Amino acid sequence: MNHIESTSDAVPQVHMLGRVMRRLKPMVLGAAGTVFLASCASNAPQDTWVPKGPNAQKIDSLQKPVFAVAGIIGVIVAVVVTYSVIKFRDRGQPIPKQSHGNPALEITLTIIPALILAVVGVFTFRTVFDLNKTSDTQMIINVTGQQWWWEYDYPANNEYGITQPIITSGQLVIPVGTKVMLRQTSRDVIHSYWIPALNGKRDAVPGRITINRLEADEPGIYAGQCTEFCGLSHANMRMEAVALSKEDFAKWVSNQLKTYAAPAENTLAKEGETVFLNQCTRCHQVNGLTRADGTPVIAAPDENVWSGAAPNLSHLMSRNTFAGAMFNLVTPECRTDVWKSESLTFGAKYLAGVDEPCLNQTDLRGWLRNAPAMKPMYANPALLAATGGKYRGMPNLGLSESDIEKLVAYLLTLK
Amino acid sequence: MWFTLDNLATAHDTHEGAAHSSTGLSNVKLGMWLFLGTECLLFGGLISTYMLYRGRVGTGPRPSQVFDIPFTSVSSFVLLMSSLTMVLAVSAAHKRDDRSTNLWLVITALLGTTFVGGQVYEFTAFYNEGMGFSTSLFSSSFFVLTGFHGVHVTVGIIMLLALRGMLKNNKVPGSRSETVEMIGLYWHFVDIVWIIIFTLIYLIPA
Amino acid sequence: MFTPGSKYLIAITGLSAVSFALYMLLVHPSALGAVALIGLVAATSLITGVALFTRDGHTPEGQTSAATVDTPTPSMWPLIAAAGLSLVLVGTVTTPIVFILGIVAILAALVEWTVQAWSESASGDRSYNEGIRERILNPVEYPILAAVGIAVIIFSFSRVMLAISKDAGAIIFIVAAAVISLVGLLISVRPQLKKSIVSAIAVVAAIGLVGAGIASMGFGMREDLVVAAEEDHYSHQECGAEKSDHFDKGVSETISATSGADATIELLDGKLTAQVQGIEGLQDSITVRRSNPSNIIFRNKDAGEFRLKAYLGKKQIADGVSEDLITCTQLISEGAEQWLTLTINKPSVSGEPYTLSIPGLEGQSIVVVVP
Amino acid sequence: MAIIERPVSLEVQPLIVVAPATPSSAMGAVKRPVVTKGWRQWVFTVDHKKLGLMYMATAMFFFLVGGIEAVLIRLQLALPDGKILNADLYNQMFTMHATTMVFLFVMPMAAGFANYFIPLQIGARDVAFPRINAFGFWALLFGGLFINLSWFLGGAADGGWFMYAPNSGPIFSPSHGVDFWTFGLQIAGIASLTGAINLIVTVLNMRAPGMKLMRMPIFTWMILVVQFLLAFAVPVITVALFLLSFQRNFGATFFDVAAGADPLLWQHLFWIFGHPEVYILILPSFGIISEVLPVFSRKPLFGYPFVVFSGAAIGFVGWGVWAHHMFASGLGPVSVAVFSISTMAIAVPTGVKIVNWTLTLWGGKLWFTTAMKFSIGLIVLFTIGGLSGVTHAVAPSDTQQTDTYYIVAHFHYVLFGGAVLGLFSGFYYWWPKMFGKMLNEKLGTWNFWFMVVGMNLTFGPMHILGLQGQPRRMYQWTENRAGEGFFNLGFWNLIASIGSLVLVVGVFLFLVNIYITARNGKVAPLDPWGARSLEWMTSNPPKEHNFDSIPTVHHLDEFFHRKYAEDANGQMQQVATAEQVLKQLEDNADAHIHMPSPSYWPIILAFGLPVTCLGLIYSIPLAIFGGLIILMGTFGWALEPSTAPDSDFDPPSSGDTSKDVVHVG
Repeated sequence: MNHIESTSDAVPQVHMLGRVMRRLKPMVLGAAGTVFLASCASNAPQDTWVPKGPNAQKIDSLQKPVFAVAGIIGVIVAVVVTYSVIKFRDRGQPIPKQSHGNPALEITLTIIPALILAVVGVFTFRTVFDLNKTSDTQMIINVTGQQWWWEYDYPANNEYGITQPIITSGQLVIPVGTKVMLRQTSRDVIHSYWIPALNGKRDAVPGRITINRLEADEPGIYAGQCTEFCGLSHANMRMEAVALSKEDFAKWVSNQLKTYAAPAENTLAKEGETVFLNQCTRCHQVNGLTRADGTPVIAAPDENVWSGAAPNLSHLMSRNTFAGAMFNLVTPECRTDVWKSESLTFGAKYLAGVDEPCLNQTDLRGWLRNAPAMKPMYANPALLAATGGKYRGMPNLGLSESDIEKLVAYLLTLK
Repeated sequence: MWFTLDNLATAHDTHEGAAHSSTGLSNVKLGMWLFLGTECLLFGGLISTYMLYRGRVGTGPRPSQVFDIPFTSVSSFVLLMSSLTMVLAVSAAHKRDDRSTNLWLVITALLGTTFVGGQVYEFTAFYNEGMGFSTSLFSSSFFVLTGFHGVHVTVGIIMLLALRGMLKNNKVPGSRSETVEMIGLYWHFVDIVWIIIFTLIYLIPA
Repeated sequence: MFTPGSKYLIAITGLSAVSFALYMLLVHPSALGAVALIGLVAATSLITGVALFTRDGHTPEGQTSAATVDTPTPSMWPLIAAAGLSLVLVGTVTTPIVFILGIVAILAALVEWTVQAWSESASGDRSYNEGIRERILNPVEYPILAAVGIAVIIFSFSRVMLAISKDAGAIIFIVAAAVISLVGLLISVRPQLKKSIVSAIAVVAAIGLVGAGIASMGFGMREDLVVAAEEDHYSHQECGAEKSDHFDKGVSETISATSGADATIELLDGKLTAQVQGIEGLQDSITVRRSNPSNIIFRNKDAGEFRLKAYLGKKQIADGVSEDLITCTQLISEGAEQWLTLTINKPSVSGEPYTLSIPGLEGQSIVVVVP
Repeated sequence: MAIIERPVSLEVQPLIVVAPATPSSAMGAVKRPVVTKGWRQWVFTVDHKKLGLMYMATAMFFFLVGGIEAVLIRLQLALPDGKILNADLYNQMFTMHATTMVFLFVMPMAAGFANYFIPLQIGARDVAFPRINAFGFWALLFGGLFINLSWFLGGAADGGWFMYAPNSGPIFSPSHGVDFWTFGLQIAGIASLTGAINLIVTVLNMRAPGMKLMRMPIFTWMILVVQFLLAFAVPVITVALFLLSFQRNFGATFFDVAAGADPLLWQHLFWIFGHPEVYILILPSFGIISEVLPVFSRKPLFGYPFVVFSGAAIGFVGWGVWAHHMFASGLGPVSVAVFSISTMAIAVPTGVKIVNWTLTLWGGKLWFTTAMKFSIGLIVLFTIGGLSGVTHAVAPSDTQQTDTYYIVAHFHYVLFGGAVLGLFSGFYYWWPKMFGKMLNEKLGTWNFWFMVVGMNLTFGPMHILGLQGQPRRMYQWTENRAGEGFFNLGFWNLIASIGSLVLVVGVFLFLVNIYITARNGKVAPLDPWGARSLEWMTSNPPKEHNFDSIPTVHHLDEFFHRKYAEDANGQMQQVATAEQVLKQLEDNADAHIHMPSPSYWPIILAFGLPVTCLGLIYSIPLAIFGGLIILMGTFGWALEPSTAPDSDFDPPSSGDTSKDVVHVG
C-alpha cells in the first residue's frame, strides 16, 4: 500500500519539478547559463554535460535542475549580501537595536532549504537505484585495471558470436543500444573507470568486483580517463569506448576471433616476428603465435611485471591507441577522420583498422626505442628491489634501429 | 600510547589560578574522561579491523585452532581481580591510609603483570603453532588489537609502580587521592576494554 | 660559557655520535654494536648536559665554592661498574646478551656515578644535594627500573607457562593470581606485620619466580609447542577428503564480511553451484582474471564436512616433471563458510580446464575460465 | 616569566647555617627555566598567548611552504604537457600541498587562535593544562618538520593526502616518503588530541562566573565543537596510520589484496576521520566571522542560538556523511542513497549559518574594515563552495564530478573562500589585541582584493575544467582532451595559473603589511573596533595573567553591554568607555595570582617523538633511544610541580631577574 502511494505521490512531484524547471530554464540558462556555456570549450571529449547514452542522460537530467536551483540560491545570497552592504553601510545612523534574532523567520529559512533538499533527495534516491539496476543486462565485459592501462575481456557469449573469450586493451568496443555491464576489478591499486558521455565513474578495486553499466545511443568514440589516483602515470591512463552498430560489432568480433596469420617468409615482417618472439613474448601475448618448433607461445608477464599482465597484442592494428591509450596508433589526420565521421560511416572507418599510411610511426617507434622515456613508469632495472626485480611498466628493451624497423613491419600485420 | 602515561603528569597539572570549576568536576578528571573517550574510538577502530578480518586466515591457523579459551578465561579473571584491588587502593587513598594504598597499588600492578605475562606466553605459543604477526590478516589484526591492549596494561603497570614510588618519596604534587583515582579510572577502562575484546575475539565464535 | 670539563665531554659526545653514524652507514648495522654505541651517545650527552648546565669546574668570580663540607657518601656504583666490566669480558667470549648487559651496567654506573659526584660537590647541604641528583636522575631511574622489573617478571612467568602443560598452565596461572591477592589481603588485615617480613616475602617470591623462569628456559618449551614449531603445520595444506591432523584441527566458522568476494561457491544437496558478483542466477563456471587475486567464498550447506579444492594447472618443477598446483579450504561443517584467494598466472587452455571441486564428491565441479 | 605574587619577606631567606647553595651556580639549567628574556622565554613557555603566537607563526611558515608547492603545481599545469616537474615530483607536490595546508596550516592556525583567545574570551587566566598545551605545540612543530624532512631523504610522500591503500603500500610507494608522512601525522595527531582535551576542559571548566554555555562567544562555541570533533576523529586516523605503518614497516598485510585484504577498509577509516576533519577546518573560521560581523555591524549575531545549534548539528551529522567521498567506489545503492541524503541534510545547518550572517548585516551599521571585508567575502565565496557541494551530494552527479577539477574548485571555495578568508579576517580583527598595533588598513584592502580576485581566478575556472572532464591529480594534461574553441580547457588552465600568481601577490601584501606594522605601525587604542566580547576587556597585548580580576558575566556580548545601554527611547547609548571598563577591573584586582611556571619537559618530551619515529624508519636502536627520551620527559614532567619552588628562582639581587613579582592591588 505504501509503495503504491509513494509512487503516486512522486508522479505529481515530477511534474511539478518539471514545470518549475521549464519555467525557470529560460531565466537560468539565459542569464548565468549563457555566460557560463559560452565560456566553455566546444567538443571537449570528456564533457560531463553532454550525455550520449541513457545512463549519462539520467544523471544529466538529475543534475541540471540541481545546478539551476543551486545557481538561483547563490544569486539570491549574493544579491542580498550586496544589497545589505550598500544599504546598511555606516552613514552615521544610530547604533541599531540589539535584537537577537527572529525565531519565526529563522525557522522558515531553515525549513525552505530543507524542503528543497528533500525534493532533490527524492529524485536522487530514485536515480541511484535506477542506475544500479542490473537485471536487464544484455552483455557482460570484464574490465581489469592495471598500472597504467585497462584490459577488457569478453567472456564467451553466443548471442554476440563470441565463441571464445576476446581480450583487448586501450579501446572498449561495445554494440550500440546494448546494455553492457562492466565487471571491474584491478590487479594492483585502485583505478576508476570513467567514460563521461556514457556514465559516471566507478572504481576498480583490487579484490572486489564493481559493477558499471554503459550504453551508447549512437556509434562513435567516447573518451575517458582513469580518475582514481593510481601512481606515477595516473595522468596517462586513458581509455576510449568505441560504440559500433550491431552489424559492425559482429564484424569486429569475427575479426578478433580470426586465427593468427604468420607473415610470409622472407619478408621484413617475418624477421619482425622473430624479434617479437625473442623480446616481446616475455610479456605480450599474441594468440596463435607459435615458436619455430610449433609449440604455442604463452607469455609470462607474471614473471616480469609486478602487476602480472601486459596488453594482449593480437589484432593490435584493429585498435587506434596503444600504451594505455596514452598514444594514438594512428596519425592525427587519420584520427580526426575517424572521430569526426558521421555515425553511418563511422563503423566502416573504425573497422578498417590501422594500415601503414595511417600508422603513427613517431610515437610507436619512440615507444619501442625507449618506453620509459615516453611514459613515466617504474622501469629502471636498478630500482626494482621492492618488487623483487619485476617491472611496473614496459622497460627499455635496448632494441637496435633495424630491430625496430622489423618490429613495426610485424606489428602492422596484426590486423 | 605514551599519552596514557602522560596522564600521570596531567594528574597534577591543574592550573591553580582557576580555583572554581564551571562543571564541578576537576580539570584532571574531566580531561581523563575525555581521554578515555578518545581511547574508545581507538579501540573501536582496532576492533572493527579485527571483526572485518577475523575470517581471513589464508593458509594460517584459524582462531579456533589456536585459542586456548580456558587459559584466556583465567587470565581475564585475573585482570578483573586487579580491578577489584584497584578499587581497594582508591578507597584506601580516600581514607588517607597510605599503607593500604601502597599495598593495593603493588598488588594491582602484580596482577596486571601476571596478565601481561600470560599474554606474552600466549603470543609465544601462537607463534610456535604457526601464527606469526604477518601470517594472515587474522593474525595481524589479532596481534595488533591484543598487543595494543597489552601495551595499555603495561603502561598502566608502569604508572602504578611509579605512583607507588612517588607516594613513598612524597613526590606526588597535588591531591594524592585524586591521582590514585585517575590511575584507577584508566585501569578500569583498560579492564573494560579487555572484557569487550575477550567476548568478541574469544567467546563469540567467528 | 664552556668550562674546560664540558668542552672535553662535548668532544667525547661528538665522537661517539660520529662513530655511531659511521657504524650505521658503513659497517653492517648489527643490534649489538648499535645498542652499545647509541647507549654511549646517550650516556655521554647526558653527562655533558649536566656538566654544561651545572657549570662544573667553573667558579664565578666573587663567589666562594659552595661545598665546604666534603664527606663522601658510600656508593654502589664502583662495584656495578666493575661487575659490568667483567660481564663485558665474559660476553666477548660467550653470548652477545651478556656483553650488552655489561655495557648497560657500565653506562648506568658511569652516569649515576658522575651525577652523584657532581651533586655532592654542589653544596654542603646533603639533602639539598640529594634533591639535585634526584631532579636529574629520577625521571630516568623510575621508568627504567619499573620497566626492567616488569620485563623480568613477565619474561620469567611466560617461560614457566611455556614449559608446563596447557592445563597445568591455567591452574598455575590462577594459583599465582590467588596467592598474590591473598598475600595482599593478609598484609592489609594485619597492620602489625613487620616491614622486614613483607620485604622478605617479596624478595623470596621474586627470586623464586626468576629462578623458575631460568629453570624453565633450560627445560625448554612443552612438547606440543616444540613439535608444532618444528613441523610448521600450517605451511603445507592437505587437500584430500580426509581430515588432516594439523590443517583441520579446529571447528569451522563463518566469514564476517563477504562484500569483497568475487564469487560464492555453494554446496547444496550434493550440488556445487557458483554465484558470481554482478551476474544473476547460478553458474557452473566462473571467470577469473589472469594474475589477479580473486577472492571466493566456499559455503557448505550439506550435512558433513567438506572442503573446496582448486586445481590450478601444472607447474614445471624440472624438465619433464611437473606437479599439480592445488590449493584448498579446510574441512568445514554444515552452515559454515571459508574464504579462498586464487591467483592464477596462466590462461586456461581448452581441454585441460582449471576446476573447483569437492574431494570425496564425484562429478561435481566448477570450471574456472582464465582468459 | 612566571608571575607569582609572593610576600616580599620570603624573598630574603633567613640565615642558613651551612654554606648556602647559590641556585644559579648549583642548579644551572636544572632549575626551572624562569627567564623572561631571549629565546628561553619562548622555548620553555607554558603561556597560552605565547604558544598561540608560536602556533600562528608555525602555521604561517607552513602556509608559505604549501603556497610554494601550490604555485609549482599551477605553473606545471599552465600549459599542456608541462615540463617544470616530473611525474614523481608532481605527485609528491600535490600530496604535500594538501597535507601541509590541512594539517600544518589551517589546523595549527585555528589552534593558534583558539589558544590565544579561548582563555581570554571565557575570562580565564590560562588553559586547563598549560604544560600539555606547550607540549602540543612542540609536537605539532616537530611533526610538521618531520614530514617535510622527507623532501631531503629520498622524496616526500606521493600517494595523495588521502593516501589510498594499496597505492600507499611498500610496493607502490617504495621511497620513505609515506613513512615520514604516516609518522609525522601521528605526531601531529598527538598534538591535536592533547590540544582538544585541553581546550574542551578549559571551555567547560574555566569559564568566568556567570558565563553560561549560552553566553559564550560564538568563536568559543565553534572551537568547542571542533575540539570534540578532533577528540573523536583523530583516534580513527591513528588506527588507520598504525595499520599502514605496520604494513609498510613490519610486514603486516592489512591492505594487501593478495592476502585477502579489503582496500576499502582504509577508505572507511580515513574518511570517518576525514569528513569531520573538513568541519574541523572550516568551523573555526565560522567562529571568527561570527565575531567579526556583529562587531562591525554594531548589532548582535542574528539568531545566536541557531548558530550555536547549527554548529553542534554540523558536528553531529558530520559523523554520518563520510561515505560521500566513496560514491564511486561501488558501495551499493542503499549506502549511496543514505549517505547522499545525509550529506544533503548537513547542508541545512550550514545554510542556517549563511542566513544568520546575512541577517546580521541586515539593518546594521556596517563599518568596512579589512576584517569585515574578509568576513563578507567569506559569506559569498563560501556560499558558492557550499552550493557546489550540494550539487555533488547528489550521488549520481557526484559520479560524474568526483575526482575532477570540479571537486578541486569546490573544496578550494570552501577552504580558501571559507577557512582562509576567515583566518585572515581574524588576523586583521585581532592583530591589535595580539601585538598592540593596527595592521595597515589601506594595504589590508589591497591584500583583500588581490586575494579575492586571485582566488576566483584560480579556482573559478576549475569548475569549468572539472565539468568538462579534466580529472584531478594529473601531472600533465593533453590538448587531445582539451576541446576546441578559444575557451577550451587550455585557456582555463592558463587563467587558473595566472590567478594563482595574483593570489601570491595578495599573500605577499599581507607579509608586507606585517613588516610595515611591526616597523612603525599605529599603536592600537584599547578598543579599536568597539568590540563586544571579553578578550577586549584587558590591555593590548594582554598581561601575562590576562585579567587583573576575573569579570563576572551577565550577558552575551558582555563587553558591549558594559559600554552601552538602552536609553528611555530604546536607543543604544554609550554609558562607559573601554578605558573605564578596564579601570574598573583593575581597581578590583586580585591580590594573589598564581601562574604556572615554565618547564623544560614539554619540549623534551615532544622532541622524543620524531627521534623515535626516525628510529622506526631507519634503525631500531635509535627508536629505543627516542623512547628513553619520551619516558624521561614524561617522568620528569610528572615529578615536577606545576609551580616552581622558591629555590628555583635566583635571588632578585643578582641583577638578572628571572622572576617577575607583580604587585597588584
